[in-house]
Amino acid sequence: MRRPALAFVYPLSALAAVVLGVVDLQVLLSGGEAAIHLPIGLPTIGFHLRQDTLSAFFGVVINGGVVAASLYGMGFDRAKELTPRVEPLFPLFAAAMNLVLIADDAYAFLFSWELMSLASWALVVARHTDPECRRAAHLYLVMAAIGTVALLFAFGGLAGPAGGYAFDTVRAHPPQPMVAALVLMAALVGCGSKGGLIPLHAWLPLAHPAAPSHVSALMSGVMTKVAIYGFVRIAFDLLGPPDWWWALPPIVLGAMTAVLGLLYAVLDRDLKRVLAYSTIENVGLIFVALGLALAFRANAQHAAAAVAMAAALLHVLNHSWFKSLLFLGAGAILHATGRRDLDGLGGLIHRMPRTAAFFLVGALAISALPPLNGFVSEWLLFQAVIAAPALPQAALHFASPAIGAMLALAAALAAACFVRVYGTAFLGRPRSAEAAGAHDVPLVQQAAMGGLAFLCILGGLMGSVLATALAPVLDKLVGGALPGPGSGPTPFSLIAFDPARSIYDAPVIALFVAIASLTSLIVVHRLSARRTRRGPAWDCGFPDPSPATQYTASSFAQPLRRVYGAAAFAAQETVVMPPPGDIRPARFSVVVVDHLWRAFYVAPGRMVIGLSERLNVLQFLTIRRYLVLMFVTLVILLSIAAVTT
Amino acid sequence: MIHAYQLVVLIPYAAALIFVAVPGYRVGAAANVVVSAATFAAGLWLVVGERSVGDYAIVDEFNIVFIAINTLVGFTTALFSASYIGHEIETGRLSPSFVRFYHAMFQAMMGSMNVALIANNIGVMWVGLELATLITVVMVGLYRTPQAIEAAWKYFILASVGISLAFFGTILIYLAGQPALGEGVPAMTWSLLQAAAARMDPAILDLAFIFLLIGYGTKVGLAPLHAWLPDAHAEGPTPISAVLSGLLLNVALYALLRFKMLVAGQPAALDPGPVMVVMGLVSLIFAAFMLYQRRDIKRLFAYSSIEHMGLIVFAFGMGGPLANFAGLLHMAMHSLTKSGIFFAVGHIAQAKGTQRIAEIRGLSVTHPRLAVVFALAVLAICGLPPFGVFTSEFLILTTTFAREPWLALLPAFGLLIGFGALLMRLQDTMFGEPVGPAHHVNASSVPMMLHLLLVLAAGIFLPPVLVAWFQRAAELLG
Amino acid sequence: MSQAYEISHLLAGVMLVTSFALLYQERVAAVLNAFAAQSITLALAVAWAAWSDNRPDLFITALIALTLKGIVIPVALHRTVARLGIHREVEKVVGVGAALMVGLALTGLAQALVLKVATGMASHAREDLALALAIILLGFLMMIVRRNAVTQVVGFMSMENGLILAATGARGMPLVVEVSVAFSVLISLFVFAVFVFRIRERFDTVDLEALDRMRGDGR
Amino acid sequence: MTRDLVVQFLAQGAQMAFVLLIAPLAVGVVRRVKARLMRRQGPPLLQAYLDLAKLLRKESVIAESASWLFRSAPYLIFALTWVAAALVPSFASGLMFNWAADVVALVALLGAARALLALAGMDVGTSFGGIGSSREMMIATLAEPAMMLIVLTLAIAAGTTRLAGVADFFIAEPFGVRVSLALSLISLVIVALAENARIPVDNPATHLELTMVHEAMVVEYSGRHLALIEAASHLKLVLYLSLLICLFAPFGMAPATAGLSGWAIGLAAWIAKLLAGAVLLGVWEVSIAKMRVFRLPDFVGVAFVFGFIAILLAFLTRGVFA
Repeated sequence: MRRPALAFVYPLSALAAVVLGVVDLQVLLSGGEAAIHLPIGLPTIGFHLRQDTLSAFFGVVINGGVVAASLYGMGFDRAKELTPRVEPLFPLFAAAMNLVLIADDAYAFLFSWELMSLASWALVVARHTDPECRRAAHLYLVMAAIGTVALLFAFGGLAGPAGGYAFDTVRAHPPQPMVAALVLMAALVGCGSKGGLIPLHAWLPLAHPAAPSHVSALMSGVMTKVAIYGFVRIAFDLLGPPDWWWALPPIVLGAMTAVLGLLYAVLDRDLKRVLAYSTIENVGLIFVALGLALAFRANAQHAAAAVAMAAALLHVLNHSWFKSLLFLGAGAILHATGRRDLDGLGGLIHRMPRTAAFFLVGALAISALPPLNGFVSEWLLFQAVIAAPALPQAALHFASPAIGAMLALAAALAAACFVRVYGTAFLGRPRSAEAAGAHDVPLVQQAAMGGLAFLCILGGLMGSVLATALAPVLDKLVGGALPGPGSGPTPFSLIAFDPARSIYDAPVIALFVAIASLTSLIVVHRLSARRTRRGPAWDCGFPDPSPATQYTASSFAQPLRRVYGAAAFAAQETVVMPPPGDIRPARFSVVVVDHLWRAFYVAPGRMVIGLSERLNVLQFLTIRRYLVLMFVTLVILLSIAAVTT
Repeated sequence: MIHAYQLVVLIPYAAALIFVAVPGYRVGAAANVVVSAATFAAGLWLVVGERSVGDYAIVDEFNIVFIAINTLVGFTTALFSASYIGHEIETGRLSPSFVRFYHAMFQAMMGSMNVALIANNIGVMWVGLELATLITVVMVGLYRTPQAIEAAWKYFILASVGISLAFFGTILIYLAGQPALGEGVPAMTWSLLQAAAARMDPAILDLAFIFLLIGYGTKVGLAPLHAWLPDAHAEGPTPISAVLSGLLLNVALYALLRFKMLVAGQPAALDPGPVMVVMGLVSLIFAAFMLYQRRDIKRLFAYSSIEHMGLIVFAFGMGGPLANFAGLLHMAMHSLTKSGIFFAVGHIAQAKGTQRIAEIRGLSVTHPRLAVVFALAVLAICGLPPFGVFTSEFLILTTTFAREPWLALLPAFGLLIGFGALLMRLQDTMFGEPVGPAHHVNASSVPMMLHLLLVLAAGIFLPPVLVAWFQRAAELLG
Repeated sequence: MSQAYEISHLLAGVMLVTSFALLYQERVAAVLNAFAAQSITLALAVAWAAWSDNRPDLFITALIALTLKGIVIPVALHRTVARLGIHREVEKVVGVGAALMVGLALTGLAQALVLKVATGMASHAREDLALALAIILLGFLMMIVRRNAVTQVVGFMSMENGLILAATGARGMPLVVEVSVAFSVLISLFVFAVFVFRIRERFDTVDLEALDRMRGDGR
Repeated sequence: MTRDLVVQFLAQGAQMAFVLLIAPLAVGVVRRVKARLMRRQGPPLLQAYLDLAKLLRKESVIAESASWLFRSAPYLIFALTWVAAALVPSFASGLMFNWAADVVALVALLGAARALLALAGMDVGTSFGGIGSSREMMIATLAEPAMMLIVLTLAIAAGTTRLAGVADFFIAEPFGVRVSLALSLISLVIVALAENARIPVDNPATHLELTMVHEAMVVEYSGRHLALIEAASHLKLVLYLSLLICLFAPFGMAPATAGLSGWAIGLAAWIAKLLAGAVLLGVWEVSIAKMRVFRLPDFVGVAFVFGFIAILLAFLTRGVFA
């Protein structure tokens, strides 16, 4: 019994998202503002909603993701999937995200923020029979609550004792430095926990994969952007002129998150969890960019601040595109093979050609390789880091090389991670029967992925056009702007400071690569014999090379684990050899210790349960002992009264 | 000319006398609902009507908030108890003889609570509150199971000690008021006492407030004095748990706040704020930790009541117009949501035949409609939007952070710990493969839905009339 | 007139002494006798206050105190102890010496608290209040330092005696009589419950087949 | 104006042609030097050209499980490397193409080529491809941070990341011995060795499963595809050599505005320096043995450490600190 009434949910939400996206785009390009004041919400203050360029930009990002996810949702086979528990919540989740963007007072912001968490929790727990999903959902909503409490403190600090919650009253009188510092830390915890900053990240790789694929695409690709919007709104808009040291926590935490996120991703064998970890990495990169923008703005270096902020915003846009694409791809694989573990896939490129092609575009884009869109924001980020040594403060000054090195390491690890994912999932020979029997997903789901892939390519080539489109937002946030398209040799060259200093001309590079490969193709075909023959691959002469001889995901990660695992996760490999003459096979085992999970999640959890066990004794006391409690309280209060004059 | 406040008291007491004579359960239940509806109507008339201060009765901005909540929740509880007790009799857990005086006691309890709220005389208020308490002691023992009797016995002893301490506090207030207001009734009248607060002796006021805090604090269920509350909720019939959590705790809090106003009137006396803040925080954090070990679903929500009363006392302890307003709002939201939860829990216990959380699984599969209402109510009590509890917790935490940034960490910590436990239990009961029996229950969803809708409405839109009324009450609190 | 205060002050002092006597006793019967003495002294104090302030209604309270708590309840408890075979000596949580020390501390605390009252109350009223407060605290202490049920009921009743003393000290306070009647009903409920549920040993269990096992929220 | 544009275009075309033509020669010189130092006759200098010609004529055998990626990768890898090589100023700085990308984009282009090669290696579905790809990506994670530090040092010194800009700066700057640049030179040499899979990191001549990295990925290629892959790796070697020349030994390189004569001198100087570099590489490869794979972090770590010290020194000397 599938209620037909819900069948229209995905098309309608796709349509609504398109309309909203267009409105946002129009507001972004025209730089206009629209504000409404509704009488609902907090009694004296009401519910303020405002659409300015910043929320318009994020609106475009979010509604783009919602369109793709809805398109993908339409492809679901409504008989099999869990439609009654997912479909009513999907539009609520998308609406809550849009509401967060246009909220213009603390109550409206947190109201829609928490609604967003609630809706996504319900979606994560849709597959409630799986205990893993339930545990992930529980950790997710508890972490979301911690984030909300942190944001409550942030807005409490901004609003002051008088309770001026509307954003324009907050902008009218920014808090004193001490309170501003507390507010920034609270905002970092609140938005960082939703985005997945270390050490508040552990819920993300559990919750995102547990949700249905198009929902995890929304959560990873889009919800983390709402978290970043929250931080940008508080740090750049509401808090007033920044101090230089505000930049340190986002930069340090962001860089660590980027590197550690990828180390987790490289060592993980579950496809969707790898994508969730790489979301953490990209959020880390964005926070580094935001930190640099804060530092440059504090030192009034507006050009550099504009470059850093452009890097952050463009990476928000690019990440929402290629991460949604990759998650939809993962959903397609899950749909086709029913398996999520990389070691069980392989050879899907032959069986799912179109999904493989789109996934390849996504994988190359996320590894920040030219000419795709991931490289545009990565290039801007590197330019910002290269400009960092010009900062006067010693801490930032000496941090810039370390940050530069960590970002480069993150870029290389991302490439390694996604070569591993694509190699084990799509290339080589199928490692399981399900992988061998896979078939491609329905057309509309391919269209969703295709659209996103096209956007990734377009974003890569038209990087400079997107950068100039950001001008109104950049001017509002950091007061600077990127040099316009006219100043470069060609209209599409992306320039950081000025053409002589640094330039990246995506279309010209792409054009030359295309010309070069075409000429080589023609020349080679003219000169060479065009005969090709299919033959068995050389596998050291084994009679029937079974798929098991291929490199699996964990074996691909072995060198990286050996180099980085020892430091980050105290990884040890132990090989147990049987005594000589014993025919039992040798045992190879790897122990990877996740320090962060143990320190920040297992330890507090055990402490709370331990304390509650000790306190539980108070439930089983005798009545006399309860009277003793009452008596002691009475005597304590009486002695306090007696002592104080 | 009959005044509204007289009606609010006379209707329940008269009904109580009549119900003693009514043997049948069916007729009693229906009559109970009608009488409660009448009391609710009288309550509304009181709220709308003009304020008045008589010798023995007072109607001001502050206490009509409580009367409105009491009469409303009383009415919905009567509705719920009609179907609940009916089902209990059918399944044989309650024999008609046990339930003989149930409705009489129900109305007597409602009447005494209204007396306590209306009384302008601190002695009459004490009598009203203690009468209501003793009636609930008897109702907790209704099931006559060993645990129920043990719970009632514990409740009886702790309440008696609380009663005597509160009475001593009342005597002290009389002694403090005597030099300014002369002997006899005037020295026990709220309005006069409040006016003469500045002329009272600070030392006696401090001593009195301590005894009153311990005496009435036991009824509010603050941490060291809470021992009776979990067992009374768990072993008593669910309508009584709803009444306990929804109403009786509030009436005791009303008494405490009246005396706080009185003591606050005398600047030389010890400021009651910090004491209430400390006891509120202790209750909040202690109850939050205790939630993790609970195996019985009603005991779980009893501890959640202690947690929320702790938060409310914390809010009133902080003082100031915004915090007081938030405290009043939270109290209203808590009593509506918690009684709604107990209605749902009652039906769940009947549907699954047990109150042990371990044996309640997969409600969303077996009873979808009941499960959704229960889940929404629990998410509301956890302080998630779009419900009213989120609004009040939002106000409490932001104002506390604005005034004392480091202090705000403690209530937030307590709420988060509590949230973790409640969510864990909610997921245990709602999801997973269904376990054990799944009897059909003709759940009377009207009370549950009504409460949920009211809380939802408060979360989204607080009518200005209500806001102005709460703000005037908040000013009175100082 | 001061002579009238002297006597009421004397009677209150005697009651305080009986409170200490309650803590001192080793055997349950002796505890009951001490309590009977306290109740009778209370009756005298209330009667004296009624006579000296010519408040006739207080005579009812005095009468109740004398008959119910002075005679009926102690005798009933004596018979319960005998019939139910409750063992003779008092089970102590805290030794007699320690209990008396704490009692003294509490009395000191009561004095300190009440003496801080500067204005408003006449000096003699302050002393009466201090004594009443001490008796209440000692009654409460009696409830928590002795294990067996009968002594705890006695503790509660002696606390209630302190209350009535304080109430009579508050000149012209209405409701005193009604409250003393309510309290006596409460106490008889206590004693009645001890009879019906045959609480022999622990105050905590309603002794129906040793209820301890069936705690509600079992471990 | 158009005549100047045509000349620019021709110069850029010439530069790309020269780079392509001289690459096999450089590799031939390296092999020849190694052989002679090992007292062997060694292959003729033009052997690399002959190999490429032979491979073009031979039949291309493709594994059964290989997909379109395997067949299209060589063309893309060759094109990416060729464009990257065109970006590096060889005989003249400031050629037309140099306005298209800076050194960060250059590194990324090489990264793209590497990723495609690794994917092609995995596509075949044998353990060789897996060994090669996983080790190649691991080496890349070691080399990229060091490369970033070199770029950062140059940016601090020259104030730009465009290679032509850096070259112009070093041509104009009186060639003082600056310790920070010396350290980044050593660092760049080590990174070049790692990237081109030369001796200490990987043995280009070996086919032993356990040790080969680059060869393992291309073990399945044959015929014209192998020719393209070989050409790409030769190009990459020339790219790194001319990068070293342009950054650290730019004397003789013609400035942007120089006429034909300037370019001729530049070309001669560039070829001479290139061959000298090849000889030095040959000598280096004979004098050191290949390291075990998991000793590489320490070896490439040296490049990272030198890079970091270079930056710290750059801060001091440039007084950016003030």
